[in-house]
Amino acid sequence: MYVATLAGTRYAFADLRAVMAAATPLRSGDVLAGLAAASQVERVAARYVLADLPLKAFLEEPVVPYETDEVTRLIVDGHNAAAFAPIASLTVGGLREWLLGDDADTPSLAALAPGLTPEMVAAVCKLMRNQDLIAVGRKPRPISAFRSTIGLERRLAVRLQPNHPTDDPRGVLASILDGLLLGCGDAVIGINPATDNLETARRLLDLMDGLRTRLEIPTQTCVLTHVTNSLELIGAGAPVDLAFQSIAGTQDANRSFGIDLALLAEAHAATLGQKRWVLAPHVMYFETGQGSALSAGAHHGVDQQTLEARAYAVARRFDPLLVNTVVGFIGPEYLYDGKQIRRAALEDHFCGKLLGLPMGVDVCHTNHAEADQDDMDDILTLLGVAGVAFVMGVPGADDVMLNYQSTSFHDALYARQTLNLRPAPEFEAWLRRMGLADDQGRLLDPARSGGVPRLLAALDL
Amino acid sequence: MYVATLAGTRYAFADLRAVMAAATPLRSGDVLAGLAAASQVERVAARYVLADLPLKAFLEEPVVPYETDEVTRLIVDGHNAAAFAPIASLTVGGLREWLLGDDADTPSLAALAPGLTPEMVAAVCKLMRNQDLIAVGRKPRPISAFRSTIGLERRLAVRLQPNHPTDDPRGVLASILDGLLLGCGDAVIGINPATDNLETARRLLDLMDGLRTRLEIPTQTCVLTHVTNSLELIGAGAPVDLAFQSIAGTQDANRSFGIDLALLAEAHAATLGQKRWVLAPHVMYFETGQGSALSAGAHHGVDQQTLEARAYAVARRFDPLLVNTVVGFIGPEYLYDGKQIRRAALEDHFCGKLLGLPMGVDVCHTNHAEADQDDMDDILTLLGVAGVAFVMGVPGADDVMLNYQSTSFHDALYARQTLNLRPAPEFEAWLRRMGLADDQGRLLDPARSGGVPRLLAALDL
Amino acid sequence: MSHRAVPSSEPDRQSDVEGLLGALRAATPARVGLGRAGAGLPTAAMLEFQLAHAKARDAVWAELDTEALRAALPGPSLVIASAAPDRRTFLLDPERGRRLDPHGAPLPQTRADLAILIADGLCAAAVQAQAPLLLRALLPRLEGWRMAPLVVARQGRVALGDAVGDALGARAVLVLLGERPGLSAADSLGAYLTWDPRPGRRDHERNCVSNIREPGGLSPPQAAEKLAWLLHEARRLGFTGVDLKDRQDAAPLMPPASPQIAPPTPHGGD
Amino acid sequence: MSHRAVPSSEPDRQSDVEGLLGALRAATPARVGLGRAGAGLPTAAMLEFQLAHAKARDAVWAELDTEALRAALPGPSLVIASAAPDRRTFLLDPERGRRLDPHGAPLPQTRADLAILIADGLCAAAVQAQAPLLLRALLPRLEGWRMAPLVVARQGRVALGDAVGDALGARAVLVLLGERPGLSAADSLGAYLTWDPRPGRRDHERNCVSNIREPGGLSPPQAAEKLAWLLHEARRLGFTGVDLKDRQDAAPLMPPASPQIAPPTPHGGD
Ligand code: B12
Ligand code: B12
Repeated sequence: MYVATLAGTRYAFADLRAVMAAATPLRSGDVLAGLAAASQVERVAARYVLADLPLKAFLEEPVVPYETDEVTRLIVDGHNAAAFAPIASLTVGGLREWLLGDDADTPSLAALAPGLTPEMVAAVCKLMRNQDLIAVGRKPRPISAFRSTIGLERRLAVRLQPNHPTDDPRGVLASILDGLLLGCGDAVIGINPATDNLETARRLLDLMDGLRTRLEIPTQTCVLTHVTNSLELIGAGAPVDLAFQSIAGTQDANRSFGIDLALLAEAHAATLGQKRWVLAPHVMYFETGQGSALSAGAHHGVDQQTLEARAYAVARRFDPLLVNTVVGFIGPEYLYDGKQIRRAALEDHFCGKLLGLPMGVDVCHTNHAEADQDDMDDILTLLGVAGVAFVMGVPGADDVMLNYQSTSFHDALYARQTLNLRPAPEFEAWLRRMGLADDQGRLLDPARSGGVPRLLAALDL
Repeated sequence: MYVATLAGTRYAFADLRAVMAAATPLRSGDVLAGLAAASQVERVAARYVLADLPLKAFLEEPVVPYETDEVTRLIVDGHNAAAFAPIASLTVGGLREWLLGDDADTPSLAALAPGLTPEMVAAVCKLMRNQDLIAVGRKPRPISAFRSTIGLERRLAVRLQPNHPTDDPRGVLASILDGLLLGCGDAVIGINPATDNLETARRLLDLMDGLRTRLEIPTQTCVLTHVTNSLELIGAGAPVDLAFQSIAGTQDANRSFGIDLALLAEAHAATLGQKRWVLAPHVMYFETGQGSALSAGAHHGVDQQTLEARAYAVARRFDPLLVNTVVGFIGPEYLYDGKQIRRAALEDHFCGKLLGLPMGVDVCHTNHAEADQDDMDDILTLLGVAGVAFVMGVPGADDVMLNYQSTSFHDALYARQTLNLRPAPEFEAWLRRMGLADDQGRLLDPARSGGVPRLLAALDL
Repeated sequence: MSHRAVPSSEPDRQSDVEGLLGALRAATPARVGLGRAGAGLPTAAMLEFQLAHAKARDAVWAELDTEALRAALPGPSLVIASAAPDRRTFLLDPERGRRLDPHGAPLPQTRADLAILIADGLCAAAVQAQAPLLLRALLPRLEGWRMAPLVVARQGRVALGDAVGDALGARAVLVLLGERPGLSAADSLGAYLTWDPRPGRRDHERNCVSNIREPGGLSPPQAAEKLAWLLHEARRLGFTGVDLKDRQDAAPLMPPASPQIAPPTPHGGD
Repeated sequence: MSHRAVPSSEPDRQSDVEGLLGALRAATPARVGLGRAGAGLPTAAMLEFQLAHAKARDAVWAELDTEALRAALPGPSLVIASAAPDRRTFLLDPERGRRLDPHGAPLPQTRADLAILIADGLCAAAVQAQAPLLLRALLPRLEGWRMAPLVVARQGRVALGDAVGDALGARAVLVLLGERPGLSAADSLGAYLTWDPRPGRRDHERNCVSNIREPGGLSPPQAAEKLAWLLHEARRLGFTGVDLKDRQDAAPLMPPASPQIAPPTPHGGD
């Protein structure tokens, strides 16, 4: 039982889960789950409780039972006490102040990451204002690499997302070329296949691998199909750079995705076995997003932001190249409007970065949410300031297969130009070689610069 | 009559005012005035009309009658046809593209400003996404100066706002010192007096001037009292650096503020006559904010964003040092929530900058609006990216006299650190001299650096 | 735009490039080749997007015309409702769209092989347009299957099929419902297949065929073919879900590194 | 915070500084001297702010207890309502708060010198707390003024006084109402004085005395003094507004450049 008394009124919270949930900024998913604070004053009361809570409490009281949840076991058993030692005496409120202070810099945060559990990070996140999430979120710089390097300072990479409603290769190719001409694709060229068909996935992999090798693009490609499909495809000798999987923060939620840690480990090993990387063996691509556990009825009374942070514990176990929170993807039942999506985007980025992950954000919304492109512009800009590792690039921001709006190639260009961010270094050099960008990394008008003819020539088009 | 047909449905707008109002992103003030589009599709239809409208139309059809409104006369008679010439053949949609393009750079936009009317700027603003408002808003760099220089690139100045509910000099002084220690006050040290009492205003002016001269702070001070009071104070020999006034976009709205252009001209001349400036004769400080005309029942069927832009025409007539849109100040009846305040902040900054003004924004909200500090953090960050000239600094963001929340000294520090922005150059040098900042302009811990003792010593405290 | 501010690029090269890319562009509804104004979208492209967004939002809120739908269906049907009384509740509390209206009449026991639930989901227009076409193509391929009466539901989610299939006593349930509307496809149908339906089934225990629409997506006949394949496989294996892999296609692998000569996918493109 | 992460500064200097600034800080309710964590607020200060914000928001929505208020007033009163039926309408459509409830009983003609309207404005608690105190101090100073009955209004704005004064046939109207609640002052009263009130009056035709509260603001007796001065001036001049300047105070000018020895303002501070 946790209690705070504010101005004479007593606020009691049954357990740590209740404190965490009540301390969270208002969002529809927690209301739906019956976990949200009943009033704003109660929310602040929960934050008072949280602020005074020693970080150690999270090691003692897991929010999901150790016995029945393998994600909890991963978190508890994997906790690095030595890394935790420097902050072991702090409260959550104290950790907030330490993170904001000058002692918390890129190297010290990298050293700290293994000592932080997702719950600690989620807790301190709830005490952070948006400006804190930005100020602290930009300090850690987890770096990963495959054929390009992700997460470097003053860089912003882009996943090129050339989805097509029937997986038509020509249609996919059109989108890929469009993205390349606009300087996108350095994080990954990654297709969500419309169908679950294995042959189709194979064809798309071959298409992308052919294009990549022929144009010598320093990037990686991926078909975002279920991890069991990727295993089959690897078995069949398809060119699988990265294994993709959606993951969540509880064992049950992962089961509803048809996965568990053992399966992920198997996929990880199989993809490593491909030895297709050039720079470093980061072969996993994970996607997450607040609300997926509740959506699967597998949230165990834990608020969605905390569960999201737990998904990152799953991710970091497998040294991913990319972790992408698809933040407004599901709909208004979890994040109601632009404000809630924006907050969640900053939270997820912050938590992932603190936990040591190369964090990207799919800045997006659906047509049943109360959000629009102005919201997306704002979120993208804020994340750019916060040092997000990568974002999505979808032609014209309109995903014609997944039916939602993400960021476009243009948006990425806006963010790079406005915030003075550059593509991944290997990719930037390639853009220059292809005549698509000048020596300052500025994108050229491809029609004028000869970039398009060069690109098409290389493709025999 | 303006018409657009979208997917078979015909949308008609009675006049230019109606097109402008319907094209505006949703906001409560336009709904209140009965001017907002009835549906989002109708809103987009109005934007189609606007996009194809030649800019010249705004010279031919004033939104408020020329005969009865001196602000319209100021706009029409003051229009510079030569400056307008380069864009004279464009539509509003074409102007948008031109502004986004590379030809629109800092010098060309400075040259263009006198050729733009507020209505043109308001119209193109309505076609701009938030990212456009940021990308274009950061290009113009109108610069003004008095004892410090406002509006330079990579600088962010702060108005130090040390208000007190009874104008107690010790209380005001406490807030001023707090702000100086946190590096604020380079735009102006400006007090809103609680009362309208002339003696009190005089005392506050003397207090600030004494402090400024004793500490040799390269800044200017102001009591934000009615312009008629400032005239009396000047007459009585009080140290009036700047004349302040709230202004609006129609003659009637200004009348409800107790002013007209002649009165402003009188105040301008009288304040210039003081010859108190060191760098340049910019002696006016204006405040504005969407909704004030409607609030005074003086909006003439024009939407609030267009009227706000018209207020800038009033401002630029008098070469102001500072123009500050107090964007969420009045309440939810004009800007309902964080989203509407954010949009308005970006709009006002964009319009003011394009019209050639040194634009600051009071990023703020009241307790009856649906907004919180997270919204303020986001707006501040976005405006910082957009190159806002100055923001407010209120102790702890809580104005204890005006009863609203603005940005704090801390917020300004956050923005400067995160976005790598520095104070006004003269003030930055002073901070260094006082031991409050180091050579890189980084604020020092004043207790450790000796800055506080030095400050207090200079004050004989 | 009648007056463009941005000068267009040199006409010769430009037209070359346009020609080369044109063919590819025709192969996708995606918003490719939009040009740019600075880093931003040209005004026309931006307005098109905004219009599409306004319409897609309206599509979410449109109500299902159950009588028109039933009239178009190739067979008799029952109408039911979920536990979500209205659209707003449906959107904010998905769980209610997964349960039967507690006040509704009970469904008949059928011991059928297959029940088919047709629900509005997130887009009534999609169901209205695609479901009859799909069923006309599908039912003939299910010769020998004992079919429950078609069920039409308002405010229904995928998992409502579990309750419906269970109540009807069917061995499998196929749910056809409107996918959330996108900007370019505000009429796209999703089909979800669940073996042995009963409340509590998880999504990994289903199979899905998505993006069913004509034109621009998987055409209803193509979708019917795929669904028939999955249904027969499910009956053979006795389960659906991640372990039932879609291997419907036996076409040869595409030669790698030759993207330009990629054949159309088995189910077409356009 | 029980465990602070940020080491505090060297104790000796720190205490010096604290001592020096302490006196100044005591003179203002403003949030000065908060310290910092990086560029951010320390956690405790941030939470205090959030709590104050939550409470101020609640204060906006609190309803006026008209009976309790009337019982505390120094005189008989009438209760009326504006044309805003509820708080939400009042907040989103201020014009309604400026008009009389069209269904209300008509107000009596009085030919009084002064009518006083007491309305909730944006903060019912402020009116409840300060208005009785203010009136007790003010009325004795208005000897010889013919007073209309006090009027208490729900959902009232400043300009409602124009309609009330006009209906009562009063030569002037004084409106006392709750200023919008701030974080540190959620009980602050505003007083607005209008000569010759009638619908259509503009704000530049009024005078205002603000921030009336005890403690922390202008105390009700001080405010009463100022209002009495303004009222007498208004009667003498025959108008209110920007041309009626507040010169109530005849204290000598403060010597410039000596901020530390500034005397308290005439109306006090604390
Ligand atoms: C929203 C969505 C999700 C959400 C679902 C949560 C939710 N509450 O809606 C999340 C993000 C959790 C999700 C996850 C996955 N999804 Co999904 N999803 C969609 C999407 C974009 C919209 C679905 C929709 O509108 N449904 C209609 C509404 C009314 O249904 P609902 O009852 O509200 O929601 C249910 C369905 O959406 C269903 N569902 C969602 N995805 C999937 C995937 C499969 C294989 C199944 C059986 C069911 C299913 O789960 C929801 C809860 O019961 C579609 C794309 C499209 N154009 O339809 C892809 C889509 C259906 N998903 C797809 C895939 C591959 C997945 C994953 C397997 C990805 C992965 N590798 O892990 C996972 C796991 C799904 C699972 N087994 O639980 C594919 C299916 C391909 C295929 N033909 O099999 C699609 C078509 C997109 C794609 N091509 O990549 N998804
Ligand atoms: C909101 C506000 C405004 C808004 C009013 C619009 C609106 N719809 O609310 C705007 C931004 C337009 C405004 C403008 C000005 N204001 Co003002 N305003 C306030 C504020 C912050 C809150 C008022 C409040 O809560 N009212 C209660 C609600 C319920 O009333 P309402 O009917 O909804 O709104 C009316 C009043 O607010 C009134 N009003 C607002 N300001 C003023 C100023 C004067 C002198 C008068 C007579 C009336 C008045 O106008 C509104 C519409 O009728 C107060 C500070 C405070 N602590 O109260 C300062 C305050 C009242 N304003 C002040 C001043 C000086 C001004 C200006 C004269 C500034 C200038 N130099 O131009 C202008 C002009 C006012 C005018 N003559 O029209 C001073 C008054 C000092 C004094 N004792 O005379 C105050 C106390 C703040 C300050 N110390 O600077 N203001």
